Amino acid sequence: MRYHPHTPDEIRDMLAAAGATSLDDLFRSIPDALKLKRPLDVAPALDEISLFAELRRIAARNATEHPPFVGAGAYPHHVPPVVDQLLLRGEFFTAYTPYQPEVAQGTLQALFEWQTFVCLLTGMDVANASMYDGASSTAEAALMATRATGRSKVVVSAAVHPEYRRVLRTYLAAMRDEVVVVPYGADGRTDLTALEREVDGRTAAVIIGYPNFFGVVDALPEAARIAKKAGALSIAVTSEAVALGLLKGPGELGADVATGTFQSFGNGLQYGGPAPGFFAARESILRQMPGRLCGATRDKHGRRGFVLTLSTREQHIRREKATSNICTNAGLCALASTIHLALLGRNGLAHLARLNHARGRELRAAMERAGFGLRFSGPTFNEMAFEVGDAEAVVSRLAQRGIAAGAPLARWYPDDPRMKGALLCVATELHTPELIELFARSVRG
Amino acid sequence: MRYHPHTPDEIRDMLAAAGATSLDDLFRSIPDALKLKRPLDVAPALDEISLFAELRRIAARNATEHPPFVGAGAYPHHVPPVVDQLLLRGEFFTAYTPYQPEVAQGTLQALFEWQTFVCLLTGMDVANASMYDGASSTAEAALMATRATGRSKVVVSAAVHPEYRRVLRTYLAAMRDEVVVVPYGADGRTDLTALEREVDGRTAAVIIGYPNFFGVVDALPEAARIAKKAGALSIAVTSEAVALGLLKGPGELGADVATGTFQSFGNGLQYGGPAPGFFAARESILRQMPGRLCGATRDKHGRRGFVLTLSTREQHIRREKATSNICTNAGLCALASTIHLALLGRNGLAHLARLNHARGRELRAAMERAGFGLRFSGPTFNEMAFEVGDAEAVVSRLAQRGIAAGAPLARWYPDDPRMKGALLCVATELHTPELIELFARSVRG
Amino acid sequence: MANPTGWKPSMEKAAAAPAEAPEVGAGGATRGLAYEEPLLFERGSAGERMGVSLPPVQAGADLASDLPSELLRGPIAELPALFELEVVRHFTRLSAWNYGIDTGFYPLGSCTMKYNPKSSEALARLPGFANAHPLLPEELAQGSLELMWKLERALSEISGFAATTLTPAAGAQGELCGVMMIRAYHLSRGNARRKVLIPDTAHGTNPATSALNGYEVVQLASGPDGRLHPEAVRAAMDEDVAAIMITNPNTLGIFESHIAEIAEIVHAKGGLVYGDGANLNALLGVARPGDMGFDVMQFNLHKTFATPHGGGGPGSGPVAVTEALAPFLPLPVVAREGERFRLVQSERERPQSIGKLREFHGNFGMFVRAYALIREYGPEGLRATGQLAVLNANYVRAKLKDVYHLPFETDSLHEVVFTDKALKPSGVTTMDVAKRLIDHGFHPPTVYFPLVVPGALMIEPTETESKETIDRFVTAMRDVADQVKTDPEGVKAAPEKPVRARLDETRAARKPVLRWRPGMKVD
Amino acid sequence: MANPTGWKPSMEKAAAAPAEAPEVGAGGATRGLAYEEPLLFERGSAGERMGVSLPPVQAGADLASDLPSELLRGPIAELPALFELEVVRHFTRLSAWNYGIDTGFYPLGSCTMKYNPKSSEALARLPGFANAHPLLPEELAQGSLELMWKLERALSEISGFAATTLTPAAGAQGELCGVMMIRAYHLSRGNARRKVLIPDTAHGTNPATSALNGYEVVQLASGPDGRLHPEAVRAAMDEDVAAIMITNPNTLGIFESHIAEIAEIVHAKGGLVYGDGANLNALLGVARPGDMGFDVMQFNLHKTFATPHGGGGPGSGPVAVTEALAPFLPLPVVAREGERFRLVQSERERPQSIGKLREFHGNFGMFVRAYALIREYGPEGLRATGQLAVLNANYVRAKLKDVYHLPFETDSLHEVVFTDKALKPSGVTTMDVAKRLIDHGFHPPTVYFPLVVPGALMIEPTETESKETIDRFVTAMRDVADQVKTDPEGVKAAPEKPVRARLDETRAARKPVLRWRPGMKVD
Ligand SMILES: Cc1ncc(COP(=O)(O)O)c(C=O)c1O
Ligand SMILES: Cc1ncc(COP(=O)(O)O)c(C=O)c1O
Repeated sequence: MRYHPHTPDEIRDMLAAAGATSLDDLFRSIPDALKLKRPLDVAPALDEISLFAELRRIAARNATEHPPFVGAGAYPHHVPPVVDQLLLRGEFFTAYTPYQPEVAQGTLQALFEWQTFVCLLTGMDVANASMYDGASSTAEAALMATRATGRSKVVVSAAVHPEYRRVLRTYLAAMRDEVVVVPYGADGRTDLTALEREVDGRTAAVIIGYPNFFGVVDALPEAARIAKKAGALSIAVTSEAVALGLLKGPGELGADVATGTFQSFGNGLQYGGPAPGFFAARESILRQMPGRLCGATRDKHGRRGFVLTLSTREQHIRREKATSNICTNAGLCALASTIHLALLGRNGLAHLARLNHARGRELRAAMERAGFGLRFSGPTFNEMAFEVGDAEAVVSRLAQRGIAAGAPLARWYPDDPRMKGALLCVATELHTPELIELFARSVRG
Repeated sequence: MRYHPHTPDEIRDMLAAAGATSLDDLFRSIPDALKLKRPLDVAPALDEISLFAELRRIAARNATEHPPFVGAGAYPHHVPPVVDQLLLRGEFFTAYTPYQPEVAQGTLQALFEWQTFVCLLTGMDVANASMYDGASSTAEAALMATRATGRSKVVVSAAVHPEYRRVLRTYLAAMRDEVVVVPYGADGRTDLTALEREVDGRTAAVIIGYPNFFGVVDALPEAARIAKKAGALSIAVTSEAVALGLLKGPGELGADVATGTFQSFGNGLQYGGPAPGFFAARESILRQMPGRLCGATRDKHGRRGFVLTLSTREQHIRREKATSNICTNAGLCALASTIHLALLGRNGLAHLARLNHARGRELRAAMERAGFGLRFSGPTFNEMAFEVGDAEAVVSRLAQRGIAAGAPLARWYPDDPRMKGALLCVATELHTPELIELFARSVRG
Repeated sequence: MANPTGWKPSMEKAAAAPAEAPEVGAGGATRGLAYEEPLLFERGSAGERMGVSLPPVQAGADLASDLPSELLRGPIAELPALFELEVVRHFTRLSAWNYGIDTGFYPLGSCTMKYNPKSSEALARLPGFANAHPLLPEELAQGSLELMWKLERALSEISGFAATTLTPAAGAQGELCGVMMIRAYHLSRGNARRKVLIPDTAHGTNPATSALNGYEVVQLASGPDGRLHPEAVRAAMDEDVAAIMITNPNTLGIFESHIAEIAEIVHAKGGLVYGDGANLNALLGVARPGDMGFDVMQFNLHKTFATPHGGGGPGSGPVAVTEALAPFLPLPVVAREGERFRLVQSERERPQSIGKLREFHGNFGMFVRAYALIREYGPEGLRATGQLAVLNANYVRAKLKDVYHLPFETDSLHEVVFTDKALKPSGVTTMDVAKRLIDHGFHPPTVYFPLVVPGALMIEPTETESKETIDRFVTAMRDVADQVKTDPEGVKAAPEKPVRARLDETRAARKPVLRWRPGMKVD
Repeated sequence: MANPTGWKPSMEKAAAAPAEAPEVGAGGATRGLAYEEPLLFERGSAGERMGVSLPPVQAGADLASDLPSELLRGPIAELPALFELEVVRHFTRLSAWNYGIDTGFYPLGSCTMKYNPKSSEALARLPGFANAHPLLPEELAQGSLELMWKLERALSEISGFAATTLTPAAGAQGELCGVMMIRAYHLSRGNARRKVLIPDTAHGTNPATSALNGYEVVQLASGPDGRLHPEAVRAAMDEDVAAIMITNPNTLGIFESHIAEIAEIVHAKGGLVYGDGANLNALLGVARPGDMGFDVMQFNLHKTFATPHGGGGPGSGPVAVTEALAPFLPLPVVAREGERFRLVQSERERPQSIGKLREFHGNFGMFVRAYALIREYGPEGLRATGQLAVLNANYVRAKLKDVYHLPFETDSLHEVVFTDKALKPSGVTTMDVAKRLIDHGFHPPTVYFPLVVPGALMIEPTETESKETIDRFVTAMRDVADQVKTDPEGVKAAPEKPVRARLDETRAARKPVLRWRPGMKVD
């Protein structure tokens, strides 16, 4: 066993030192009745060569030749190989939460850089060291809002990612907090009149997508104003963070909290996880924030260094009074994003965002040439819904060619007749103009 | 340009500091007539995404789905992923020859470990820090022998890898040294009577394969004895070093020099290179050896450390009187082998060698079941020649199925009628019994 | 380069100082070259520099035309402009300031810091896994689904439960999921109940999780043997108690041997028993929570099944349940139909489900690694894992109990907890011992947890550490204990070798500096 | 663990010493944790431990039966028995003792230590490239052949020659190949000739290569301007001279501006002009050896085209030639027939070929990386490479020439050579300066080469280094020069920061210990 160092002799010596007569004897504190009397019924051990053969077989059952034209919360982007080669450095890869800062300055400085990137892109004052994903981050933001405001009503736009809203409902269920959904208009943006109507003195938070689930750049400034007027917190949700290279940060537009995922930076699709959820907010909310925070300080020689700080908010100190129960977060994924963002930098991020926007426009043009119009009239970044007739049929037809066509919106909006033929598609730097043209034509069939 | 840091402003400032008016001005020492007046006629620049698309397209024109059944000097083996992940550590990967030992102890200790592995496997006293490959290492050994003995005749067995012999001829051509080839017998071993006849007082070296090109374990002890009797050096050549996990080291069998490649350890096939050539010899020949040597010493605090040593043999000091012109060697490939050998260790190497031998026997049994006998009667390790009728036809037929069937020996021995139907095939830990069975049946067709 | 990290260039002075070989610790720790490294934002140029190579943007892609100009932003001024090599050096140098499992022994109690196999990294990067979009049409994602289904089955068998969900992102979310299911279960029978019982040895996530579910936490005191006793439970148990959360073995590394009786007591009053599976490593192949009376349990896949979580994550916290709780499992659920697999996504098919916890299906990348490990180990390997983890802990215990105070004589399983009681006279604390271990070349154990043990030093070696390594660690622990006698100040001055000496945590909390800003100061 | 590395455990002593922040160099160098690490052979257990996972050997595979028992060996006793994590830690710790381009600035003159792109590593590992057997049937290896053919074409264009062979393993084998072709050329015209002319600035491989071909080496003195002058060549040139070997720019970083006239002189007497292309980086896209009168030239692909050669290799040394020499190219040669490619392997097709230099077709793994780089750069990128490499060298020169002695005022191209002449009074040598640079955080330049310059310090920054980095290096060089005045002993005591202080090279050579043996001693 290449992972088990113990030789029979060592086991004998160690047992003797421990005063045990056998390995089984070490478990004498377990009542015999509770012990397993048979080998586990799992598949027999595989050597490395057979293991690779078996997992290659399984992986080959996934079709991933072409970049998918579906985004809907997970975005196909190019990850420069340098990201992974740095990420795999054992000192980063096999360290855990930096409880001992003197031997974790690498992790800590990188987390401090992550927090800064999140703040700069979202236009917020503070950000934490990462969350599980965009959905749970958003749910935690809503919980935080109810704590901070002492109110229990959460108003969320129907144009916020439906799976995020499902998670929100799951998280809030126990607290008997009330979730109210406001509709979207023909432009795919949140219906502001409806929002205005719903937001009241009992409202803790207003949640809006930016860009929203339809890829539409929603009316964040207006929503934030409505929330502020009612003394509620406004929460902006972003799953395609590349958009923040072109669009102002939620903080600049009045939002109090920004949540979502940085999966688009340095983290592959991996069938949906892991990826780094982010959580950013205004300074005023700092002490209500969930999750870990990395802060700067000095060592005894006066040299700058970093530590985890303000942990009195956290479960390991505050227990049932903690701001959240989160412990392990998405550190390594956050590091991958940090490395990718460092490579992109000021110029690369702006370029990447412009490129994605341009590819979105090419997709739109190609689809229009193929006879498919937009489902919503609102402004979009790199993702948009098209009117394709029978969306599910299109998806199955393209699947036969190994292409992931898009997300049929009717799956999430079964009761909205407008969604019947709506197919949500994305185009990024991975979708060349040729590929986009080909795709549009195949949709026509 | 992600690899060029210079901004226009920096270029301006640096030019000013250097007292140049423009980038072109920096080249004023080049006569105008010698300058290139047009852009280079190479393909236009590609961004990383397009670059990957283009190289993927090219790589896809190679068929590498199945492990090849051809060895003949390059052996398909499993390289545990851990080897590559350690090899890629920048501190190893991007350091060069350890000219400054205080900042190269990592490289130096690893080289010292490599030299030790080579000595332990070959049974020799000393080994150098690596050579280009097995063929040039063997040629350098022959040159060394002529220097050491002051004789000019090199006797080589026809069962030594034919490409090695071609390289030997190329290297010796200039020195007007004489190369004499002695035949092999029906057992695939060197014809000892013929060898005895050829080796005389003018003979500098006797070169023999171990195992030889036919996969046959040749008569090394006898050949070494014949050489010694004539005062010549015996050189044993090994290209499938895994065999040394089961067969005694050439040094234990009387050879004076051992050369070949450790490609089988930690180095993939890569269409034939790079891979680490090795060069080992008896202590007495030390100062005649080509290539770099790493030795142990102490630092000023008495701590053990390592340095490059005995460099008075080398070209950068001795110039035209050097033992060789080699400078850059195969350091990184030697490190890969060192890591793989460390993982294998005493038990793993013995196991791997037994496994390869067993797979060879399975191949032989399967081929016999399919009606194909052995071309040679001599003992083999994991590679052997089969009598298949029209070898070239078999190769083309299996190529159509994307399988590399083996090496038709007639390509290298056109004048030996026995070779007409001989197909040289290998089986390693990568060739499962099922795959072997399938192969044998496809050969039958 | 400016001097943001606050070091004082002083080459002449120091060079003049007498050179001598640095001390070397029992773990081989010495000193060598390291590099000060500014923040990314303190680096780079003002110019066009860029560390990526991207396709050009087609000319005439005029943005204003279709995006509201008031929402557009230009390049973000505070972002650095770096080129690739600069970034490579930055992170290469930063990484050297870290200590990971690949660097050395990492006995961080309760965190099961075992070796993370490198093979798993190659496997998780197979294009079929790495590039699969979570919304791939099912016929194009059969590989992902097959792997998830098989992992679920394996985890159910290993834990002794009927079904498992892979969805939760980490142990704490697994707890959240489990308690939500408990709540849903009670609700389905008319009443969610009000309280959750939690022993004082429990990890902070247990009470925090209960609170998140609106439950009042009732803390139970462990007995003098470090175990939870039936009496304590009986006394606290009533019809208003939804569940008890038990970690077994508990955070003292002690097996809760009364678990069966405790489960009976709780079940008798209609309560459920939640198992915090963070310490499952101790039981692999030896005993199964599902056979002990637990109704639901979370795995910490990233610990027990060795998936990498550098810097604090990602984790993966699958939850296993009994038949009775299966209907409440979160979505999605992987269903098998012959050789085909599909994802059950909708409440219509699973009306009692607590719903969704993640935007997609869980941390699939971790599933690949955990499944690979289970396949390589097989039944014998899994059992050996539990046995050797427990052997290592007991060996450490035997070798140190004469110099460090052992608060509980009770048998240990996978980890052992000592305290600094014996050192108290010298004024040296657990924290000092931890820091001094760094100078010896070891990562410190978990300190000051569990809270019930004052000055706790919690040591979990895991099965992937050799006797030689543990012997060196033991030597270091004993050296430190000796030094406490001869030179307590030396111990309090530790660590001496890392790029940073002891850091001022109070200062960090007093004036929080949580992000870089132009001209950032730390004082 | 025993104490093979000779360090003295001394925790108490050192810990008691007053703690102070270590000096920090201009390159950010400070001190941090490092780890002593024994040799692999001094590690591991006596038992069955193994760091690999292999299929079992079918029972009943009775060896003796078909292998001569006198040739069989059992497990090799001196080999260590390690498990995977032990090996990972060993090499992770060893690597930390190294300095690479990824660590920092590496101005090792003549070695062109530029950034090795990480993308190239991913590309070289594409299964189609990595797993291709060199004897694959040609129809299964069209990808490899297409890439080789295209790289050959690109290299021929970049160097200005008619044809290129990719076969040679490194620069020195490229030289060997080139001189062999020269010899074959002369032989084909009846007489191999006896001598090769080589300027005194040449790299050692030039004379060594000539000798390997049986040529007598005639060394030519360079002029006071560091250039080879036509008169010197004219004086030495006769019908017995087979060739002249010229490095252009030469190892002083100076362009041999008389090259055209020199070529004429040599050609007039029937000789050929060999170009050592190790310094081609200076000329990329700006000038081409093929346009200057060279007949043959080797590339150092691993330098100019950034292929990794950690620890000393592998290299790749393609050779480009004029039409006249093309028939003599070594085998194999890649031939294109429409969209199909094939390998010409036999002398029957190329009767004048010098034959084979490698067992197979060259270092293909390096070809992939070099080709990728050429494709990413394109014409502009290649030209910028040459320009910026030269800009960086000239900037260093301008910033240091007032404190370090510049032996030649002549223009520099890609590298600049200083000497320690100005430091002589203090007794500080080039070697001391080099070692002191380590404490500042930089890899030393090439020292004591070229031999014509006493105490040479040869600095080649390459184009992948930024102005900030070079400015820090300049600061370090100037600091050292200052320290030489104030504290020469401090400079001679360097380096202080690495895991090892200055090593005793004489001891190593006097009593060579070149491998581990049980009980190995170093004294
Ligand atoms: C006993 C125990 N329970 C729960 C947890 C929480 O698990 P996670 O960090 O994966 O959320 C931990 C991890 O620290 C733990 O040690
Ligand atoms: C000028 C010069 N020529 C030739 C060589 C030899 O090249 P290689 O080391 O690749 O054999 C070198 C490399 O050090 C060199 O600098």
